[in-house]
Amino acid sequence: MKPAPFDYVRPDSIEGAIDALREGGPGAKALAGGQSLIPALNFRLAQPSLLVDLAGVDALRGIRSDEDGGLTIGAMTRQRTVERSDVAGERAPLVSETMALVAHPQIRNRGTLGGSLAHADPAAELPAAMLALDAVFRLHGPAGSRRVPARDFYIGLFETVLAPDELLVEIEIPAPPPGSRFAIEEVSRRHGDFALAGVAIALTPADDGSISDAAIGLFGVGDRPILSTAGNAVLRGRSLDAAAIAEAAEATADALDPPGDIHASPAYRRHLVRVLTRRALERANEARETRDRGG
Amino acid sequence: MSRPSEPAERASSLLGAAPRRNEDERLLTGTALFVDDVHLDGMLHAAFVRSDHAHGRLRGVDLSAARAHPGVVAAWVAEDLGDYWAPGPLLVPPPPIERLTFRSATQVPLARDKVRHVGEAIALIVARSRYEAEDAVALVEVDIEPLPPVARTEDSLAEGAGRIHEQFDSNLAAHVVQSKGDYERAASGATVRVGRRFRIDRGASAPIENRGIVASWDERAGELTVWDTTQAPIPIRNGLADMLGLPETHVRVIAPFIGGGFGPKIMMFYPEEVLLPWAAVRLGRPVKWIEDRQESFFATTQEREQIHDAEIAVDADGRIIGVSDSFLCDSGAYNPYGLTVPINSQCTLLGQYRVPNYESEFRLVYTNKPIVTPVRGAGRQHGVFVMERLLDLAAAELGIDPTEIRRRNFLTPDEFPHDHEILYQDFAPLVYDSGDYEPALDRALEMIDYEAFRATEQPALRAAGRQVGIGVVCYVEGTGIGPYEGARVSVRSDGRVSLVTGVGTQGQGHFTSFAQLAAGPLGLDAADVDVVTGDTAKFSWGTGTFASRGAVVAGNACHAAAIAVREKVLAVASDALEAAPDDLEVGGGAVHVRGVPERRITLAELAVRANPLRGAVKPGTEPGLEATAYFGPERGCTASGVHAMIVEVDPETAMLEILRYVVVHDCGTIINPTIVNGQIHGGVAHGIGNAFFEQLVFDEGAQLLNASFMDYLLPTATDVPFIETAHLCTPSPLNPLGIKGVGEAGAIPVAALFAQAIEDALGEQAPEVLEMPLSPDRLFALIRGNDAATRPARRTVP
Amino acid sequence: MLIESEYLFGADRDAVWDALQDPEILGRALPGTERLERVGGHLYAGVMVVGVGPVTAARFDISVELTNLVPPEAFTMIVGGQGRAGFIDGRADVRLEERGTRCLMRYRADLQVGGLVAAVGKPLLDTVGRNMSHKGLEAVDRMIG
Amino acid sequence: MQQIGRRTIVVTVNGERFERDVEPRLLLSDFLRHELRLTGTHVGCEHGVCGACTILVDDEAVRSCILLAVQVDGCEITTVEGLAGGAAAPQNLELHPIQAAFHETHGLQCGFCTPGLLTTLVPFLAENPDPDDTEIRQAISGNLCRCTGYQNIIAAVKLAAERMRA
Repeated sequence: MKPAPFDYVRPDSIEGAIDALREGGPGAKALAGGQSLIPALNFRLAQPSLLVDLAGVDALRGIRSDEDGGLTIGAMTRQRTVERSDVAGERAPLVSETMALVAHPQIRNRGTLGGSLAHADPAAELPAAMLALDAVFRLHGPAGSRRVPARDFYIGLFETVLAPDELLVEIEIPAPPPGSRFAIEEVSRRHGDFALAGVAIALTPADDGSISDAAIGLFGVGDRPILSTAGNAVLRGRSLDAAAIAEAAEATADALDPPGDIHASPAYRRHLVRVLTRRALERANEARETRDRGG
Repeated sequence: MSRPSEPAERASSLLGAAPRRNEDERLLTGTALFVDDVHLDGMLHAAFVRSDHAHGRLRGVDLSAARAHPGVVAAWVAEDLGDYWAPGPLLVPPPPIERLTFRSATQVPLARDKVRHVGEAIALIVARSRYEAEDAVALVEVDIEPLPPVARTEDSLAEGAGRIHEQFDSNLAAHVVQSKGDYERAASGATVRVGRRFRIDRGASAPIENRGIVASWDERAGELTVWDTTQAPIPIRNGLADMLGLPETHVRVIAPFIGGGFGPKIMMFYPEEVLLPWAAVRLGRPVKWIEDRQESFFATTQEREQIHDAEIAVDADGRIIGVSDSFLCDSGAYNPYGLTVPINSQCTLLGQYRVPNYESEFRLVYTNKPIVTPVRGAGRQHGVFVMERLLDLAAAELGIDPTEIRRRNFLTPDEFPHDHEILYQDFAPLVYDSGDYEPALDRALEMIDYEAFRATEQPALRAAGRQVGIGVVCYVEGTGIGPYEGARVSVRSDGRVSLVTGVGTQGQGHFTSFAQLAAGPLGLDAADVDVVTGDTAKFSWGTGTFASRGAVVAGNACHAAAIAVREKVLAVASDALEAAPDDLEVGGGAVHVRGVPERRITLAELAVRANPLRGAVKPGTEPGLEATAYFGPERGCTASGVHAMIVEVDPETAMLEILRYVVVHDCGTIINPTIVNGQIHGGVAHGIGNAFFEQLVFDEGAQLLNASFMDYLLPTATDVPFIETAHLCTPSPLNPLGIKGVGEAGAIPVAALFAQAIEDALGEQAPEVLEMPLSPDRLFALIRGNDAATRPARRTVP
Repeated sequence: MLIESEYLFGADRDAVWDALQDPEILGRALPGTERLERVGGHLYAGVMVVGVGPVTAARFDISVELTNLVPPEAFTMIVGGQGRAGFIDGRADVRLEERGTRCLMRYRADLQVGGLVAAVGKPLLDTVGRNMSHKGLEAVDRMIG
Repeated sequence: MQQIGRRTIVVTVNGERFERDVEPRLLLSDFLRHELRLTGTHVGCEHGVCGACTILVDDEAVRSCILLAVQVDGCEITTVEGLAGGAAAPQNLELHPIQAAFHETHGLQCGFCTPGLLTTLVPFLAENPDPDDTEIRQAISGNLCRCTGYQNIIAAVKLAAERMRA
């Protein structure tokens, strides 16, 4: 289990990285934290001719509070840095909560937020959380920058709209409307494993306390992270009582056609989505009630 | 066989002590030598071309591109081996059981005309680095004509199944019937007869250190040195010497620190183990091969796949009238280890119980999957699973408590030695040496507070909507089989003691427990003894560490050697101190005259006196304070125990949480309780893996679907509960120290325990749990009563 | 791996049948086929690259044979491939049915992926196989159209 | 293909500076073990799951089998060999408190996974000096051990934490 030969460069700018990717041609591959890529190299499932290590690009790192209350995170910011960041915890509590579910500290110490998002593993937690948060990804390529909503970013199994010579540069997480609530729930075989199924939820309340928007991001249940619309349709305009929660969970699960593998059958996955959607909604609700009571 | 002449309590004063381990410091500081740590000048690195196909005719191998690749030194296929090509030895021939069918086919160093499992070695590449060797492997063109693979155990004997070994008329490797009494006749009068099909699937041994070999040939000395991750260096030395035509004195096999064994690192004569020494001799340069994790899933042996159709007959009181069992055991593509695994299953099924009538038949079958040899437990799990499940079923039919039906059937202390009237894996009759089962059950029930759980806790939890259940199962473990082990103990001139034994060590704490056994008779501490294991240049006779036999067999040899050295110490001291040996006491690194502590002489001085530079060693005596002793038990001794568990099932997610786990174990005399507990903890963790996490999944083409630690799930620290242990001691009469083995005990009953506790947790609606391992997915399907949902239903694309 | 599915082409049955006799179009129907050439009769050879996410190195030399030809209704396709990542062996029974002016293809494919590397990447390759077969047929549809 | 540019890297390992030419594909685990001959770091899976190869890079625990040596150019590395005081004189080692605790609680059997556990625990206890059982179990859940069932490892962590707090 040793990688096949490849060349390696470590540019120090975004432009330099894009040039290297372009010049490297189809065999060139960007290296972020490498926590998924290097295992693939070791198995020789991936045999790039050139690795473009983004670790030298300072401009890709950092966590920034935006004036509108949002948060911008550089793609090469280590997952551990995000996890430990107070400002991230404050402005994007769902991201902080999600980080703790991603693999193990040894992985998060190297793994980057952008690396995980661009890798597009359908069972990964972070992409689904970004769908729930309606994050926007800033991409940069030879022709310049473009902003793509996370909800449009994922197009298939490990497949995104990123062009081969394009980089995910920044992740913009909008300020949540006042009173928003979040929760993430998953079932994985062991602590730190990819999820058999998972649900990340962002609830936006209306002035009257009913739900104005329920963004339900699902992971582990399709060929890509899924923004479920069925649950939202049930919840919008309703208050979050037990009946609404049960109905939304049911609708979310029913709308799915999850794949089966050696760890989970389609039926089990669909069932888990029902259970986890309910649990996530309940937990989000409880969090609110506690806060309400506590003033 | 030697027996101590000293009173046991004096000679064995360190029995039951728990000194800190002698081996830890090196392991903790990264200075211990493992095989992959060996660096030699000019060393080359090997990689293997392996079959992608489970079954096929090998039509050709084109090595030309690989040979031309930069860095490649050599590339060989089977034909290049000439006369050296030969199937491996049959390590354990079948016991002398009447009317036995046995058809032996053992693994080959490189596939020649056929491949019989995915990952079977086809060619060997040697290069300057492992990186380059792997580059070259990718350049080898292998032409295989696929043949229909035999994937499922139950299909192996079907009409029209692909024939794996063409010299035989079917895929049957062995057929064995053992019985006592007359089950059919006896069972006709039973109150309850209940039977089921039970299934246990495959798992990997998965030591964290993969296998590895470094071979080095010294042309001038004509000596071969091999570092090998083996549990049994001496048999490997003997075999390699024989194969290579070298004297045994000129082959040295070193098993240094080994990163876990669990069975498959035994004296397997794996292809790599046979080929690396050959390559080193042929190239005149050291060659290293370190198995990677991916290879390990194909190239290291596996275990556990069995299907039992079993029935129990009990009377109205729940007393066992008899058991009948017919089972299939999957051997994989070859069978180097004979009948060990299925005979263990057959024998261990009888458990702690009085079974007057027993009819047990098994068929060992070849399939196109990796080879099966013993893995921690080695078939004992299966017997325990079947028997414990049958007792649960019978208890349910009769409406009696599952612990009660066990209690009613226990062999009682006055029934030992107990002859089960069938043969065990060591060719000896299955005779339990000693045991006292009811106190262990009582202790376990008390520790887990069984009555309170049943009477108040469980109903309260149920009322609160929680599904929490309890399980209690009993098991025996045949341990400490022969033939023998030896040890040499010497007092050195620095006053410390050297202890050398032939077994290999893979974490069992031999550097400490054996040191205790040698230190006791010499009045020293375990820390005063330097232990060497697993180096054939240091000790030449023995077999190895397996079958929970190290402490029993080698341990008694260590102790006997120390007793013999003590005799020598006393003889020399008697001379020096001018006192009769009976008036001398040994302790504190010296010998003194009883009652006159100032008349003393140190062990260091005695060692010097015993090895004089002038004068004569008297005829009939030997120089040095050294002795070698051997111990061979007449047959294995039988350890026993009870595991109890409280588990909560989340019925929504089918995930489990173990709330309590209790082990009460009886392995006779305990040398070091800390080490014994460690063995139990590790065994239970392995058992939990086999019950809920670890399953090698093969598809219909006998292709393994989860050959990585991403998909083959070892239990982690969040999956293994705190394990509460207690020990009872029923010494074995079969060895002077009364020791029984413990290495596999923790793993053996866990599957049966999970089944019982999960059923109990799920209450009246519980499905029957008749298979292992489970998983959340499988448990969900069982709860749903929907077996079809277990495997991915292939979705159609709209 | 068993894949059972159907696909409704825009073209009529004869057009679909004819198109599938063209190795270039047939190649489009097979996921990841980079090249496919006729080597004689109904026998074709080429290269298939299965690339997804971390798997970028699954390249197979493939052979494709069409047998049991019942123009324009049915045929069987046998695919064999060997590469560093392992091997693929597949057999698909294909039926073409008339649906007005259009053609409905029903197929039942049994695909075996094997080998050491496949054992790690197989879950991926399976999913790819399922997803890509549909994409392949869409591409064929466009080519006929 | 063989000539693909070797790179010169400079790393500080256990306080000692090393400068080496390496192939880009060389795994950090192999660099440490076979180039620098620091064989205390063990390799168990080479796909980032078992945790045996865990080392500290700039004081953070990472898996050296899924890092390339070229990626740590300029970094400070600590391996198991660097945990105890006085590494130059193995006979007089003063064990790190976590090492000592493993010894005292029988927190290791075959010892193969142990270096990775130790290096995982050093930063963990620095960040969380008084962990409860659940936190300890989660902290080491990325380190597979086949021998111990983890129980005595957890005892070792508690013992070490207690001593390091004092």
